[in-house]
Amino acid sequence: GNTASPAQTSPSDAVTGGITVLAAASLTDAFQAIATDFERAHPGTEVTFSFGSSATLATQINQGAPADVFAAANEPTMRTVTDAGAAQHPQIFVTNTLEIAVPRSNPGNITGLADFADPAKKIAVCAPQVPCGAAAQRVFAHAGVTARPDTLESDVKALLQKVQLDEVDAALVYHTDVVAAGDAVEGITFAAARTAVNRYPIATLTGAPNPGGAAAFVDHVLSPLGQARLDKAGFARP
Amino acid sequence: MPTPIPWLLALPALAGLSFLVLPLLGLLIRAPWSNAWQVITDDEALLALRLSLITATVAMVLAVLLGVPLAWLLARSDLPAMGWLRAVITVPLVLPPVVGGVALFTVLGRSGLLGWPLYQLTGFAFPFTPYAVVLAQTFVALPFLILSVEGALRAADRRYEDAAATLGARPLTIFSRVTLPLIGPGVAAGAVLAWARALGEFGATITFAGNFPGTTRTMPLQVYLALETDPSAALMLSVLLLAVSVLVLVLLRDRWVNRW
Amino acid sequence: MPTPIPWLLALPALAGLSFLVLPLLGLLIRAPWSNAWQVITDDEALLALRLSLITATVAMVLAVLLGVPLAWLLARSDLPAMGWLRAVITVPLVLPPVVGGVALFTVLGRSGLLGWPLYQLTGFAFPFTPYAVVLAQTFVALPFLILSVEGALRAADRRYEDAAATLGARPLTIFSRVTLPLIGPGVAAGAVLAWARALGEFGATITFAGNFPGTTRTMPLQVYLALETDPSAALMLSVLLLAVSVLVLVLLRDRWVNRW
Amino acid sequence: MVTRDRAEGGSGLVAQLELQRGDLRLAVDLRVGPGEVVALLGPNGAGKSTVLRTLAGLLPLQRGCAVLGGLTMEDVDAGIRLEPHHRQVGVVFQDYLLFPHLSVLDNVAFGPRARGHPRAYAQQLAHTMLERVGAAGLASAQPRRISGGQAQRVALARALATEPQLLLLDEPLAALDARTRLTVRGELRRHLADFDGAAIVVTHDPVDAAVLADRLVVIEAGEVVQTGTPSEVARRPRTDYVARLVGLNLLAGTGSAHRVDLPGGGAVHTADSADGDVYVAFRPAAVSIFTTRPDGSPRNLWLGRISGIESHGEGVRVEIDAAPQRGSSILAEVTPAAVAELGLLPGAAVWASVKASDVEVYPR
Amino acid sequence: MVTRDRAEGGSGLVAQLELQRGDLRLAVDLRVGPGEVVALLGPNGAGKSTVLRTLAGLLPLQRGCAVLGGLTMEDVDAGIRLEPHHRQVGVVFQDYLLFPHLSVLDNVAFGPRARGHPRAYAQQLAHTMLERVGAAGLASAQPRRISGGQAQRVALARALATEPQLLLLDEPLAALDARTRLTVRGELRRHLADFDGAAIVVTHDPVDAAVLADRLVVIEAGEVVQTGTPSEVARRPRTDYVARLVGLNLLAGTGSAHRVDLPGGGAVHTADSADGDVYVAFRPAAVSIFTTRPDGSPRNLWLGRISGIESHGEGVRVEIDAAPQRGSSILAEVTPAAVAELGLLPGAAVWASVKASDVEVYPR
Ligand SMILES: Nc1ncnc2c1ncn2[C@@H]1O[C@H](COP(=O)(O)OP(=O)(O)OP(=O)(O)O)[C@@H](O)[C@H]1O
Ligand SMILES: Nc1ncnc2c1ncn2[C@@H]1O[C@H](COP(=O)(O)OP(=O)(O)OP(=O)(O)O)[C@@H](O)[C@H]1O
Ligand SMILES: [Mg+2]
Ligand SMILES: [Mg+2]
Repeated sequence: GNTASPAQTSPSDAVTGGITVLAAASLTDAFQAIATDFERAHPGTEVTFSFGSSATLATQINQGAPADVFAAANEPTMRTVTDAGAAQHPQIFVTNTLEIAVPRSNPGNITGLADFADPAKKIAVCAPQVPCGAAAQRVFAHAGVTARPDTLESDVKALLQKVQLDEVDAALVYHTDVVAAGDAVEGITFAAARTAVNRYPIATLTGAPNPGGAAAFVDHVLSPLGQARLDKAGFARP
Repeated sequence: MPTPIPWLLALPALAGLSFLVLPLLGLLIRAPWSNAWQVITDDEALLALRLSLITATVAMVLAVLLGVPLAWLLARSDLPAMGWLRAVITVPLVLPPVVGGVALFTVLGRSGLLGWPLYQLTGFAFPFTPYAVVLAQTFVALPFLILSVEGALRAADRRYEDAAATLGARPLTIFSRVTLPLIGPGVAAGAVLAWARALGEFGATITFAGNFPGTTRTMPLQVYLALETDPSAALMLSVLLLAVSVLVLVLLRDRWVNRW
Repeated sequence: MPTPIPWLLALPALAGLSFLVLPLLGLLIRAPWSNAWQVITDDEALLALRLSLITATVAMVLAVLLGVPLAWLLARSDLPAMGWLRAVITVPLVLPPVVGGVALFTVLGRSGLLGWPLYQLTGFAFPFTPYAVVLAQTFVALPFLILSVEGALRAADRRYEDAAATLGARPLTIFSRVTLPLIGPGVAAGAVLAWARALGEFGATITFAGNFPGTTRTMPLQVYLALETDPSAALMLSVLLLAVSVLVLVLLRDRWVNRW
Repeated sequence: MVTRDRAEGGSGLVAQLELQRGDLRLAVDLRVGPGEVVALLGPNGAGKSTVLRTLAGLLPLQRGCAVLGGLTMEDVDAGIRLEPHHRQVGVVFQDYLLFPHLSVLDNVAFGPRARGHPRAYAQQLAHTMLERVGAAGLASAQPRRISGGQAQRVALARALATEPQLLLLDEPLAALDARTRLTVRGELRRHLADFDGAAIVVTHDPVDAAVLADRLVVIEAGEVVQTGTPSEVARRPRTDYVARLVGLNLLAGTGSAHRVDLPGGGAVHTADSADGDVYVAFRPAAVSIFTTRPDGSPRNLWLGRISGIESHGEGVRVEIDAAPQRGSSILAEVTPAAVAELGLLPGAAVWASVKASDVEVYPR
Repeated sequence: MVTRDRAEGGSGLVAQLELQRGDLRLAVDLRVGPGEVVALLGPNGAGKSTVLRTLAGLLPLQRGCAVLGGLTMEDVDAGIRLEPHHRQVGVVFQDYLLFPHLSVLDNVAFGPRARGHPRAYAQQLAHTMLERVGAAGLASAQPRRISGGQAQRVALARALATEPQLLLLDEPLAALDARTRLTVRGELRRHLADFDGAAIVVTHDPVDAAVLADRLVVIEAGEVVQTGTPSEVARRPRTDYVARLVGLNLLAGTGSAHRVDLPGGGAVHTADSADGDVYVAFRPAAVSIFTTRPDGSPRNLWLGRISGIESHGEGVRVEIDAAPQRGSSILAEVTPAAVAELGLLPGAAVWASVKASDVEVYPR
C-alpha cells in the first residue's frame, strides 16, 4: 500500500463522539500524543485506546470487538483481519528498522551484527514466528551471519528488558525501542537493516460504531501533524 | 507451648522464605523512588488500581458463591466420575491465560455458545466490558478456591454434620450453619488465593476484556503498558500493587485470626 | 450415607461447573482436529511438552521441600511479625508474572544480588537455562503450596503432636511421622496446585529464562508463539497440554484417594 | 410381628435392624414403648453405637425396618427411608460433638432453631435446658474451653432441647464425676419420666442402667443375648458377660431334680428343683472360703486354687480357679478381715462352699 | 520442702505446680513415691487434666518445679525446663488420641521407635503390650475402625510401651465395659505393682481409685482439698464432693464432748468425744426412717421432708431435706421393701434417726 489517501480533511463539525482505537503496544506513547492533538482539532470527540499485542487485538476484532480503528505492528496480522472482512483498505503509516541494542556501557563490546555469531556472548533476538524475528532472519541472511542466540523472545519489549537489566550483551530490536528506552540502552545501527523494513498498517474497521470518526482519526495519523508525533518516537515515514 | 524449631525444618523454611522475599526486596531497590509519587498518583494508575480492586473483589465473591458449593459437591458425592471432574476443574490452572481468554470467547463472546443468543436478544455482549474482566478473573481464580475448600471439607470431621442432622437440621442448614463455619479458615484461605490470583490476572483479561482505560484496564495491564513506554515506572506500579495487596491481606488476616 | 443434595447448593455448583467446563468444551470444538496429528506430533511441540513436564515436576518437588517447612513455621510460630510475613508470601500471587521475572533477575540474574558473585566466580548464570525455568515456576508456585499446607496444618489436631511428644518423639520426628502424615491430603492438594501452576507458567518464565527451543521453551511459550502465527494450531497445542495434565492429575488423584 | 404393630398404629419404637459393618454383623430387634427407657448393654465392639446410628438415620439399614410412634422411619422392603433431620430422634453422642464454632448456649439452641423456632425462643429454651443439667453458668463459654465432663452435660442439654420422640444416649454419664453424675442421673431420670417418648441409653455401668432403665437389652457381637427388667437380668444372667456385669457367678448344666450336672464333671446342688438345660447363678458373697475341708450343712463344696485377689468396695474379691469344675472359675466375696485371718494368697488351695438355698436355677 | 528432697536426691515425683489457665488457678503440691500409685480425683473442671499436662511437659509451669527420679524436669526459678520428649513420662489421654494414619500395632510401637529402638524390636514389644491389655487381635486394625473401648485399651498399651518412670492416666478405664474393665483394671494394677516408677491415675470412679491407688489426692478448683489412703478418705471425707463420692453424709460443726453443734442450729450426738471445729460423717445405710416419731435408743432424731428417692444398687436412696438443720439435706439408704411398707413419697415428712455410735467425728 501507499499513502494515496486524498487529504480531504473533513470539517470538524462532521466528526464527533467516541472513537475506539486498537493499536499495537509499541505505538502507545506516539498515539496518546496524537489523540490529544486530534481531540483538540475535533472538539467533542474522545479517543479511547486499547493497546496490546497485534495478534491479540486481531483476535478481538475477529471476535467482534466494538472498535473503529486498528493499527497493527505488521502487515500479516492486518491481513488476518482484512481476510476476515473486519477491516478495509489498510494503509501503511510508518515504518521501523532494526537496530542493535546493547546495555549502556556495552559490557559485551558489541560492534556490529557479526558479534551475533559469537557463542560466548549472550544474544537475544525475536522468535521467527513474530514479526521482529522474521525481520531478524532476513537481515542475518543478507549479512551472511549465522546468529547464535540464547533466547528467541516473543516480543521486542522482552528483548529490551533484558538489555536494560544487563542480562544479555546484545539484542536486535527496533529503532523506536532504542529511542523509547532513553539512556538505559545504546543503539548500534547496521547497514543490513535496510533489507527488513517493518511496515505498520492502519485501517478503519467494517463494524466501526463511528465510521466518520474512524476515518478522521486515520487521516489524522497520516497527516503531517500525526507523522511528526511518530517521528519523535523514532518511527520513519513510509 | 513455644516448640523448639528443629534445624532440619528451619533451614529449608528460611531458604524458601528468602527465595520469595529477596526478589521482592530486589524489586523495591530497583524501583525508581525518585519519581514514585508522580507514578502512583497518576490518574490512569489510580483508575487502574480502583478497577483492579473492584473487579478482583467481585471475582472473589463470585468464586466463593460458585466454588464453595462445587467443592462441597466434589468432596461429598461418591460418583465414580468425580476423579475426572476434579481433574477437569484443576485444568484452568494449567491453561495459558491467553488461551483461557480465547476459550471464554467461545462461550461468552458475541458469537459464542451462550453469548450469541444473549447478543441477539438484548444486544449486550460481555467482551470489552468490566463484566468481562470479572469473568476472566473468576475463570482463572475459581480452581484455586475450589481446591482449597475441597481440601478443607475432606479434612473436616463429618460427625459434626451427623450431630446437626439429628438435631433436625436439613442439609442446607447443616451446610450453612455447621459445615461452612467449621471450614471457615479453609474458605478464607481459598478466598485469599482467589483474590490474589484475580488481582494479578493478565492474559485472559487482555484477551477477553481488552485494555480500555477505566473499563477494562486493570493494574497488571497498566504495568504491561508501562513496560512498553517506561519500564521503571512499571516497577513502581508493581510496587504499588504489591503494597496495596499486602495491606489488604494483612487487614483481612487480622480479622480472620481474631475470629478463629 | 448418600446425602441428598439440596438445590440451593446444587444450582450454584452446576453453574460453577459449567463456567469452568464450557470454555474447555468450546476450546475442544474450536480446535482444528483435521490437522491435530500434525500439530501434536510436531517435534518442537513434543520437545516443549517434555520440558514442561520435567520442569513443572522439579518445581513442584522444590516447592514441597521449601514450602512445607515454611508453612509449618508460619502455622506453628507465634511471632507477631507472622501476619506480615504471611501477607508477603501471598504477594507473588499478585505480582504480574512478567514483573516476577524482573524481580528474579534482581536477585539471580547475571548482575543480580546473588547472581553476580556466582557469575564472577563460576561464569555460570541462571537466565536462559532450564534451571531458570524451574526457578521461575517455583517462584510462582510456592505460595500456592504454602497457603494450602498452612491451612491444613491449622486445621490439624495438635493434640496428636502432644501425644507423640510424650511418647518420646523429638520435634523433627513428630513432624515427619505424625504431622506430615496427618496433613497428607493438604500437602497433596498443595502439590497439585503448585504443579498445575508451574505447568501453566508463562510470564515469569519468558522473562527470566527466555525462550529457546529445547532448553527453555515450555508449552505455554510454544502456545503463545503459535498464537502469533497460527491461532488454531495454538488451540490444538493447548488441548494437548490440557489432555496431558488431566491425565496426570487423574492418575495422581487415584493414587492419593486410595492412600487416604 | 413388626408388621402387626405397625398395622395397629402402635406407638413407641419398633425396630428390626440388620446390617453388616466391617466385621460386625448386626441383627437386633428392639421395641421400646412410649415412656419406656431401655438400657443397651454389651461389651466393647458389640454394636451398641451402631444400633443408635441406624435409629438416628445416620447409617442405612440393609434389611428390616424402624417405626417410631406409628411413623415408619425406615423400611428396606418398602423402600422407605426418612433422613435424620426428618426423624424425631435426639442423640447424645459418645464424643460430645459440640459445635466448636458456637457458644454453649448456641449449641443447645441449635436444635430448636433448626426445627424452625425463632431465635429468642430457642435461646430461652436453651437456657432452661442448661439449667436443668446444671450447666447454666457455661452458657457463653466456647466448647473447647470447657472440661470433658462439662461438655457431656451440654451435649445432653442439646439433645433434650429438640424434644425428641426417641432419645438415644451413647454413654451419657461416662465422663461425669461422681457428684455431678448423681445429680445429672437424677435429672435425666426425672426428664425421662416426664417424657412421652422412648429412650435408649447405652451404658457400661450396671448402676446407671438399673437407675435409669425400665428394661435392659444386652447385645453381644451384634445380637441380643438377654432382655428383661434390671432385677430379672441381675438375678438371672444368661451369658458370662452379663453375669460379670451384675456380679454373679454363672454356670450352665443339665438339671435333674435338685442337682445340676456340669459338663466338665462337677455338680451343683440347688434348693429349687429343675430339669433339662439350666443355668445356675449365685452371688460371690454367698461363697464361703475355707482353708481346710469343713464339715457342715452347705451342700456345695468344691476344692480350687486362688488365682486373684482384689479389693472391691468394702469387701475383697477372690477368684478361685478349677471350681466347681476344671476350666471354670468362680468369684467369692469376703471381708478384708477374713483374708488376713485365713492368710489367703494367690496360688493357695482353698475350699469354697455355697448353700443350696443361695443358688438360683432357671432354664436355659 | 521440695528443695530438701531434691538435695537428698529423692526419687519418685516431687512437684509443686502453679499456673493460671483460663478461669482456673492451679496450685497443687504432689509427691508420688517410686512404685506408688496416686489417684487424682475431683469434680469436672477441677484441673485434673491440667495437672497431667504440666507433668508431661505439654503446659509450662508459671511457678514451681517438678522433679522426677531425682532429675529436675522443670524449675521456673532455675530456668530449667525439659521438653516432653526428654521426660520419662507416659500418658494415656482422655480422648485416646491414637494416630489415625498408623495401625494399632504401629501406634503402640511408636514410642519404642521414637526412643530409638529398631523396628523389629519395637513391634515385638508392641505385640507384648497389646496382649497384656487383651487387644492383640486388633494389631493390624486401623484406629478409626475400632470401638471406643478398644481404642482406650490400645492407648493404654501405647503408653506402657515406653516404659516410663512416671505414668499418667487420664480416666483410663472410663470407656471400658464392665467385664473388660475388671480384666484391664486387674492387669493395670499388676503392671503398676511391677512398676518401679510413680503413677497418677485421674478417675471419677471411687472403685477404680480404691482398687488402683495407694493414695488419693482430691482437688477442687485447682487446689488439693484432701489426701490419704482410700480407706482414710472413705471414712473421713473433708468436703462435700468427697463425701458424695464415697457415699457418706457430711456435716461441719463445733464439738464439745459428745455433742457437735451445727451452725444452722441443730446438733449431732456422737459416741466419741471431740472438741473444737470438727466434721461428722455417717453412712446413709446408718440412717433409719420413720413416718411417726419413734421412741428408742438412737440419740439423733431429726424431722425432715423427702426430696428425692432413687434406687441404688439393691437398695433405695432417700434424700431428706431440712435435716438435721435448715438448708442441709442428708441421704438415707433403705430397702425397697421399707419404701413400699412405709409408703415413702417425695414431699412426705419423715423422722430420720442415726445411732451415735454410727457417727464418725474428726477434727476439721
Ligand atoms: N466406620 C466403620 N467401618 C467399619 N466397621 C466399623 C466402623 N465403625 C464400627 N465398625 C465395626 O463395628 C463394631 C462395633 O462398633 P460400635 O462402635 O457400634 O461398638 P460399641 O458397642 O459402641 O463399642 P464401645 O462400647 O466400645 O463404644 C466395631 O468393632 C467395628 O468392627
Ligand atoms: N485451652 C484452655 N484455655 C483456657 N482454659 C482452659 C483450657 N483448657 C482448660 N481450661 C480451664 O481449665 C479448667 C480445668 O480443665 P481440666 O481439663 O484440667 O479439668 P478436669 O479436672 O480434667 O475436668 P474433667 O473431669 O471434666 O476432665 C477448665 O474448667 C477451664 O476453665
Ligand atoms: Mg460405642
Ligand atoms: Mg479432664
